[in-house]
Amino acid sequence: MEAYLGYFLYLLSLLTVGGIYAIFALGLNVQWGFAGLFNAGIVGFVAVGAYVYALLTTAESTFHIGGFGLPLPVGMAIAMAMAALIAGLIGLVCIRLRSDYLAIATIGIAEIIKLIFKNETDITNGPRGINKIPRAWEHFSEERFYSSAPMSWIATPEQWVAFFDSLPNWYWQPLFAGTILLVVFIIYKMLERARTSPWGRMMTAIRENEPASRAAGKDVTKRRIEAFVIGAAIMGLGGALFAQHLRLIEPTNTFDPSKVTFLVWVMLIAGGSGNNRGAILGAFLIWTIWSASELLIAGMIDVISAVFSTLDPSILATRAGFLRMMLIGILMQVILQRYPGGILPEVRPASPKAEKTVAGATGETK
Amino acid sequence: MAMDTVLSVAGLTKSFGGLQAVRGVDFEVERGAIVGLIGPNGAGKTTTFNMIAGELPPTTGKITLLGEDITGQRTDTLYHKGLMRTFQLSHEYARMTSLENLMVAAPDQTGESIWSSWFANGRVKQREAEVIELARDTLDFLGLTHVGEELAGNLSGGQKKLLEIGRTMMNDAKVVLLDEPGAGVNPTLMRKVGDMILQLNEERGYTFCIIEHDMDMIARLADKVVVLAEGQVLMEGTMDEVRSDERVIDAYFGGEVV
Amino acid sequence: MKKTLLATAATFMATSAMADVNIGNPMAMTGPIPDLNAPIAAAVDLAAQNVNDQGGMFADGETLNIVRADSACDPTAAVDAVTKLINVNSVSAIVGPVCSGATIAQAESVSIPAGVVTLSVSASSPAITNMEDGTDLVFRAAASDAYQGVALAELALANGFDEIAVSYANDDYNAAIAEVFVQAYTDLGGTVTANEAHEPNKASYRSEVATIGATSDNLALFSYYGSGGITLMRNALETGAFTNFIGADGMLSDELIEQIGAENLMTSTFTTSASDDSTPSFAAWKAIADEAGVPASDPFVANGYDATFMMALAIEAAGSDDRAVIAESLRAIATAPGEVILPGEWAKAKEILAAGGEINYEGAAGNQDFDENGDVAGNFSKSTIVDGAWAAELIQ
Amino acid sequence: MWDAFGFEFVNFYLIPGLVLGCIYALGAIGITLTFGILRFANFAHGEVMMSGAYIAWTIMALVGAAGIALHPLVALPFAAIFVIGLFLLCDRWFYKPFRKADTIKIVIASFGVMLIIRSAVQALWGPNQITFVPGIARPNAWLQSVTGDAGMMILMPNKHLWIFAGTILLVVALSYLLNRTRTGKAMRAVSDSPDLAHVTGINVETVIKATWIVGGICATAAGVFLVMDTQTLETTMGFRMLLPMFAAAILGGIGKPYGAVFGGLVIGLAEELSAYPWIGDTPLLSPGYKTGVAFAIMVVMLIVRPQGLFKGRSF
Repeated sequence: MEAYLGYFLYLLSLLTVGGIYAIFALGLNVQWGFAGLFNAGIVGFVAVGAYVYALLTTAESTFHIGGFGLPLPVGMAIAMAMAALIAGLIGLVCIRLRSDYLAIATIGIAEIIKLIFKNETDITNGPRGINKIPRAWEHFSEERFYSSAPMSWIATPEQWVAFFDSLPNWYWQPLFAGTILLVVFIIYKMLERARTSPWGRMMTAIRENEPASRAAGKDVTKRRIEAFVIGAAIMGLGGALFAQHLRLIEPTNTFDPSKVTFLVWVMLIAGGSGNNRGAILGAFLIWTIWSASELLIAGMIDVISAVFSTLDPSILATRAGFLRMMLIGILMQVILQRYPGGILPEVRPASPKAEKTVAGATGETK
Repeated sequence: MAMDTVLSVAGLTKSFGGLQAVRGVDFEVERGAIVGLIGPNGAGKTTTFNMIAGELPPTTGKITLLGEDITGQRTDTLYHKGLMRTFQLSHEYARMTSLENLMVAAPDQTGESIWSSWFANGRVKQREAEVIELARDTLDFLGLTHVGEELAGNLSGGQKKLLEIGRTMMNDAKVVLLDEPGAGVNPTLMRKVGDMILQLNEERGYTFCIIEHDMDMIARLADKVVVLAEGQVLMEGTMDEVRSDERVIDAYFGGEVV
Repeated sequence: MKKTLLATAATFMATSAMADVNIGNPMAMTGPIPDLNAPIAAAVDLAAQNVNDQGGMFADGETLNIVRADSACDPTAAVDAVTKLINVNSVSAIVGPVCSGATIAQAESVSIPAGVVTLSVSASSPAITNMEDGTDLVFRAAASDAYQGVALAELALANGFDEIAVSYANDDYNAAIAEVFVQAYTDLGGTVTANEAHEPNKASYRSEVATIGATSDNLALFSYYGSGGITLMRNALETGAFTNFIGADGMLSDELIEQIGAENLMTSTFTTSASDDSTPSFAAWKAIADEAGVPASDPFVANGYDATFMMALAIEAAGSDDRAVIAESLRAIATAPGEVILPGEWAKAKEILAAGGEINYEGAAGNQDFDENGDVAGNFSKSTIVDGAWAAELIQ
Repeated sequence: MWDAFGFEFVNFYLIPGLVLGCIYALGAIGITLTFGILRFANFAHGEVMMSGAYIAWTIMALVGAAGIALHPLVALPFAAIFVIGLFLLCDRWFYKPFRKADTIKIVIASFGVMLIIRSAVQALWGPNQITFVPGIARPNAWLQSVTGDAGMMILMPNKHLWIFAGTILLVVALSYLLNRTRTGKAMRAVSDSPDLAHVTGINVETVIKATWIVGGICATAAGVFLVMDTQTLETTMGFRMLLPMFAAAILGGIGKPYGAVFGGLVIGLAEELSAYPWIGDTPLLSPGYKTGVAFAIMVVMLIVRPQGLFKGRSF
C-alpha cells in the first residue's frame, strides 16, 4: 500500500507543478495566443512574482529585507500587481517592437531583472536566495499561523497542534495541488469568457490585422499593453505559487531561461497557441514528459548497461540529463513541423448563427 | 455648398527624409458629396489619405473635420469622430468570419473592456445582440448574407472590398475615405460596388472621398474631382472639366487623349 | 510509444521488486557545475561498491543501491527529482544534493514534510544550520562556510597577508563564504582593500582583476574552478595584478594544475575540508580512491564518500531501512563513543554492529561529528603545490 | 601620463575590451546576415559557435595524439567545414520547412535547435571543462620591450595578437566577398530588399546557402578565438555569448555586416569599460552587473533606434 501512496503523491506533485506551468502557459497565451506578442522574458515576470511573494510573506529574517509575514493571499495579490506594474512599464516602451525584436528586448530585460535580484544582496539575499517561503495549507501547521487570527479564533494553539498531529504528514499535498488546480480553473474560466466576448474578438482582430483594427477604432497600442499586462499578472501569480512550491528561490538556477521561458513556450506551442485548453494540456503533458523522462532514461540506462555489459553505466548516467534536454528539443521540432497549430489548434468562438445561412454553417470555425 | 464643408485639407505637406511626397495640398469636401482623388502613380494620393486618416503625421498643414482641427490625430480617435477609411489592398481579418469582420468595427462595445466581459455579462450580451443585428443587416445590404459564416480569407477579391465598405457602415460614418475600391475587382462586382456607394450616399448621407484609377467609375460617382500630380493639386472641378484640361492631359494621361 | 511504456514499466518494476536498500542520490549532473559533480558522484558510487563488496547490508547481505537523479543545482529540478526518489523509488534516505540552494529547496519542500533524512554532500550555506523547525532530518557532511571562512581568514593572517583584495563569484556558495571570510578577516585585524562580486562564467575578467588589483598584491578568490575561477586566476596571473592567492575548496582541483600549470601556482594556497595526509582516515580514503581512480582531494569528493558511507552505516545500525529511525542512528554512528571506523572499513563496522557494539566513523573529510543542527565542524587543511601536485596540511 | 592613466587603462581595459569585441563582432556578422537575409533571429547561433570550438579541439586532440601540436588557427578551417555542414543541415531540416511560415515558427525552431546542439555537445564531450592550450599566456616580450622603450608599454599575449590578426583578415575577406563577388552582391541585395532581389532574378536559395557558409566561418572563428582567449572550453559559452552578439547586431543595424563589426567592438568595450573607475576609485558599475551592460545597450537601442547606428533594416 505504501508504494501506491507514493505513486499517488508523485501524481499530485505532477499536478502541482504541471498546474503552475499551466498558469504560466495561460499567461503566455494571453500575450502570444490572443495578442501576438512574442514575450521571451517570461522568466522575468515569474521571478518578480516569486520574489515579491517571498519577501512579503516570509517571517522576519536577517538575510533579506523584511520578511513581512503578510497573509498568503495578500502576498499573492501584490505579487500579481507588481508583475503587472513592471509589465506595464516595459509595455509602454517596448510594445511597438516587431515580433523577434520584442523577443530579444524581453529576454534582455528578464536578464536585467535577474541581475538586479542577484546583486541587490541587501534586499534579496543575492545569489543565496530566500528560503522558508510559506506554502499554502502546509504552513497553517506553523506556529505563527495558528497562533494568530483568523486561525486563533477557531481553536487554541494546543488544539491546532493536536489537530495537525493527527493528520498524516502529507495532508497538505492534495490540498495544495487542489488549490493550484482551482487557480488554473478560475484563470481558464476568466480567459475563456474574455476570449469569447467582444474583447477576444478585438484581440484576434488586432493580431490578425493591425491597420484595419486601427481604422475600426481600436487603440492598438493600449490594447497590446493591456494583453501584455494581463499575461504578466498571471505569470506573476504563477511565480508566487512557484515560490510556494519550491520554498526556496534564488536568482540564477531557479529562474533559468531555458527551464522556464523555453519550457513554457514548448508547452504553449505543443498544446496549441490561442487555445486555453491547449495551453493547459500542453503544460501538463510536457511537464509529465519532462519529469517522467528521468525515470525513463534511468530505466533505459539500466537496460542498456545490462545488454552491453562492457559499457560503463556511470558515463551514461552522468550524461542522461543532457539527453533529457535533447528530447525536449526534438519533440519541439516534431510538433512544430507535424502539428503546426499544436495538439488543440485555435478555435474561434462560434459566431452567432445567422438564421438565413444556407451553407457553411459549421458552428465552429477554425 | 462651401458653407457646409465637412472635411478640409489646407497646405498639407509630407517629406520622407529628403523626399517631398506631398507638397502643399488643399481641397475641401462638402457634406453629402462624393469627391474623387485622382492622379498618376506617385502623385501622393495615398500619402494624403494616410495623413487624413491619421496613419501618418503631416510635416506641415492642417486637416479639419466638421470644424475641428484633427491634424495628427490617431486613426482610432478619428474613427470615433466619424472618419473611416478602407484600404487599397483589402485588410480583412482572414481567420474570422465575415460576420465577425463586421462586428469588430461596431462602436461602443461594452464587451471590449475585459472587466465588463468578466463582471458585466448582462450588459455585454445586450449590446452584443444589437451588434449582431446591425452586422446581419449590413450583410444583407452588401448582399453577402450567404457568406456570413465563411472565413473572410476565403472570400473573393470583390467580396472583400464589399466587406471593407461594410465595416464603415457599422460605425455610422460621416466621412469615408475609400482607397481604390475598384482595384482587383471584376467588372460586374465593380458596378455593384459603385451602386452601393451611391446608395449609401443618397440613403444614408455618407460623404465620400475616393481614390480610384478607373476613370469610368470616378465619372459615374464623383461630383467633384481633385487631380494630384507630383504632390500638388493640379486642378479641381467636374470630371468633364478635368477631362478637357490640357494640364491634366499632359501630366496624367501622358499627352494621350482619352 | 510502446517502447516508452515498456521502459517505464521496467523502471517501476525494477524499483518495486527490489528488496534491497535504496538511497536516493540527487546530484548536479546538469546545470552550472557538472564538472565538479562528476568526481563526487564517482565517490558516492565507490562507497556503495565498498559496502556491497564487503558483505552488503544487514545479515542477509542485501545490496545497497544508489538511485541517482538530476538536481541540476536548481531548486525546481531538485524538488522534482527528490519527489520522484521519495515517492516513486521509495528510497530510505537522501544523500546529496550538491548545491545549497537545491538542498534547502528539496528539504523544505519535499524531504522534511515527508520525514526523510537528508545528508548533504557539500551544501555549505549557513542558512542550512537554522533551517529546521522542530525536526531533525537535515545533516551535512561538509562544514558550514561559517567555519571555513573563519579558518581561511586565520590562515591569511598567519601567512602574513595583512591586507587583501576579495573577489567572489556571484553564486550561492561563493558569495556566502566570501561574506564570512571578510567578516572574520576584518575582526581579526586584517584590511580588506576591495570586495567585489564577479559574474560567473564570463569570457574575461581582466577589468575586474585590474580594478581590484590596484589595491593589493594578495587576492582571496572565491569561485568554482569550473565556472570562471580558472579564467579569473589566469587573467590575474597574466596581467601580474596579484602575486599571492588564497581561496576555499571550490578552486582546489587537479584541473587547475592541468590548465594553469603547477609552476604558475607556487604562491597559491587553498583550504579545504580536512584532506589531511597525516590522518589515518584520509590515508585510508586516499588508498581506496587512488585504486578506483577517483580524484581524492578534489572539492567535496571525500565528503561524498563519507556521506554515503555514513548513511549506509546508519541504516545498518538501525537494523532496518525504515525512514523514521535513520536520523537517530546517523548521530550514533558518527559520534563517540564507539570503535573508530575508517573509510572502507565496512566489514569491520558490520561485525561490531552485529555484536551490538558502538562505532564512531572518522571520515575522509574530517571526524564528521554532527552538532545539534546536523552540522559538522570540520577540520581544514591548506593545500599548496609541492612537486607539481596539491599537497595538503592540516591547519585546524 | 602613460603610467598614471594610460598604462592601466589601455592594457587592462581597452585591449581586453577590443579582444572581446572582436569575438562578438565575428559572431554578430553571422547573426546580422541571417537576420537580414532569412529574416529571423537565430537563437542557435551561439551554440553553433560553441560546437565549432569543440570540433576544433577534437581535431587538435586527434592530431595531437599523432604527436603534432596543432595551433588552434590551423584547426580552425577544418572545424569551419563541419560547422558549415551543421548550419546547412539545420537549415535543411529545421528552418527550410518554415521559409514561408510566420517568423515566430522559425524563431522557435531555432530555440529548439539551440537546445539540441547544446545537449548533443554535452552528451558527446561530457560536461568537463577542457582547454586548447594549458598554462598562462605571458605578454609578448618583444612588443613589451619595444613599446616600453617608447614609454608606452603595451602588454599583449600572443593569443591576442592572433585574435586581432584573424579578425582583421576575416573582415577584409568578407568585405571583398560582399563588394567584389557576384554572390556577395546578391547577398547584399537580398538583405536590403528581399522582394526586389527576387524580381531581379537572384537565386534566393543560393544566397541563403552562402549566408550559412559565411556565418559558419565567422561563427567558428568566433568560437575558436573565444577559447583561445579564455583557454577554457565549456558548453554554456555559446548561450552566454548570444545576447551580447544580438546586441552587437542590433547596434550596428540588422543586415549590415560592418555595422555588426562596429557593434561588436562597442559592446565588448562597453562591457569592460563599465568596470573602469571613471569617477573616484570604485568601479563605475559593480562588476556583478557587467553582463547587464550589453543587455541594457541592446534594449535601449531597440527602443530608441531599432534600425541601428548603420541604418539597417527595421521591421
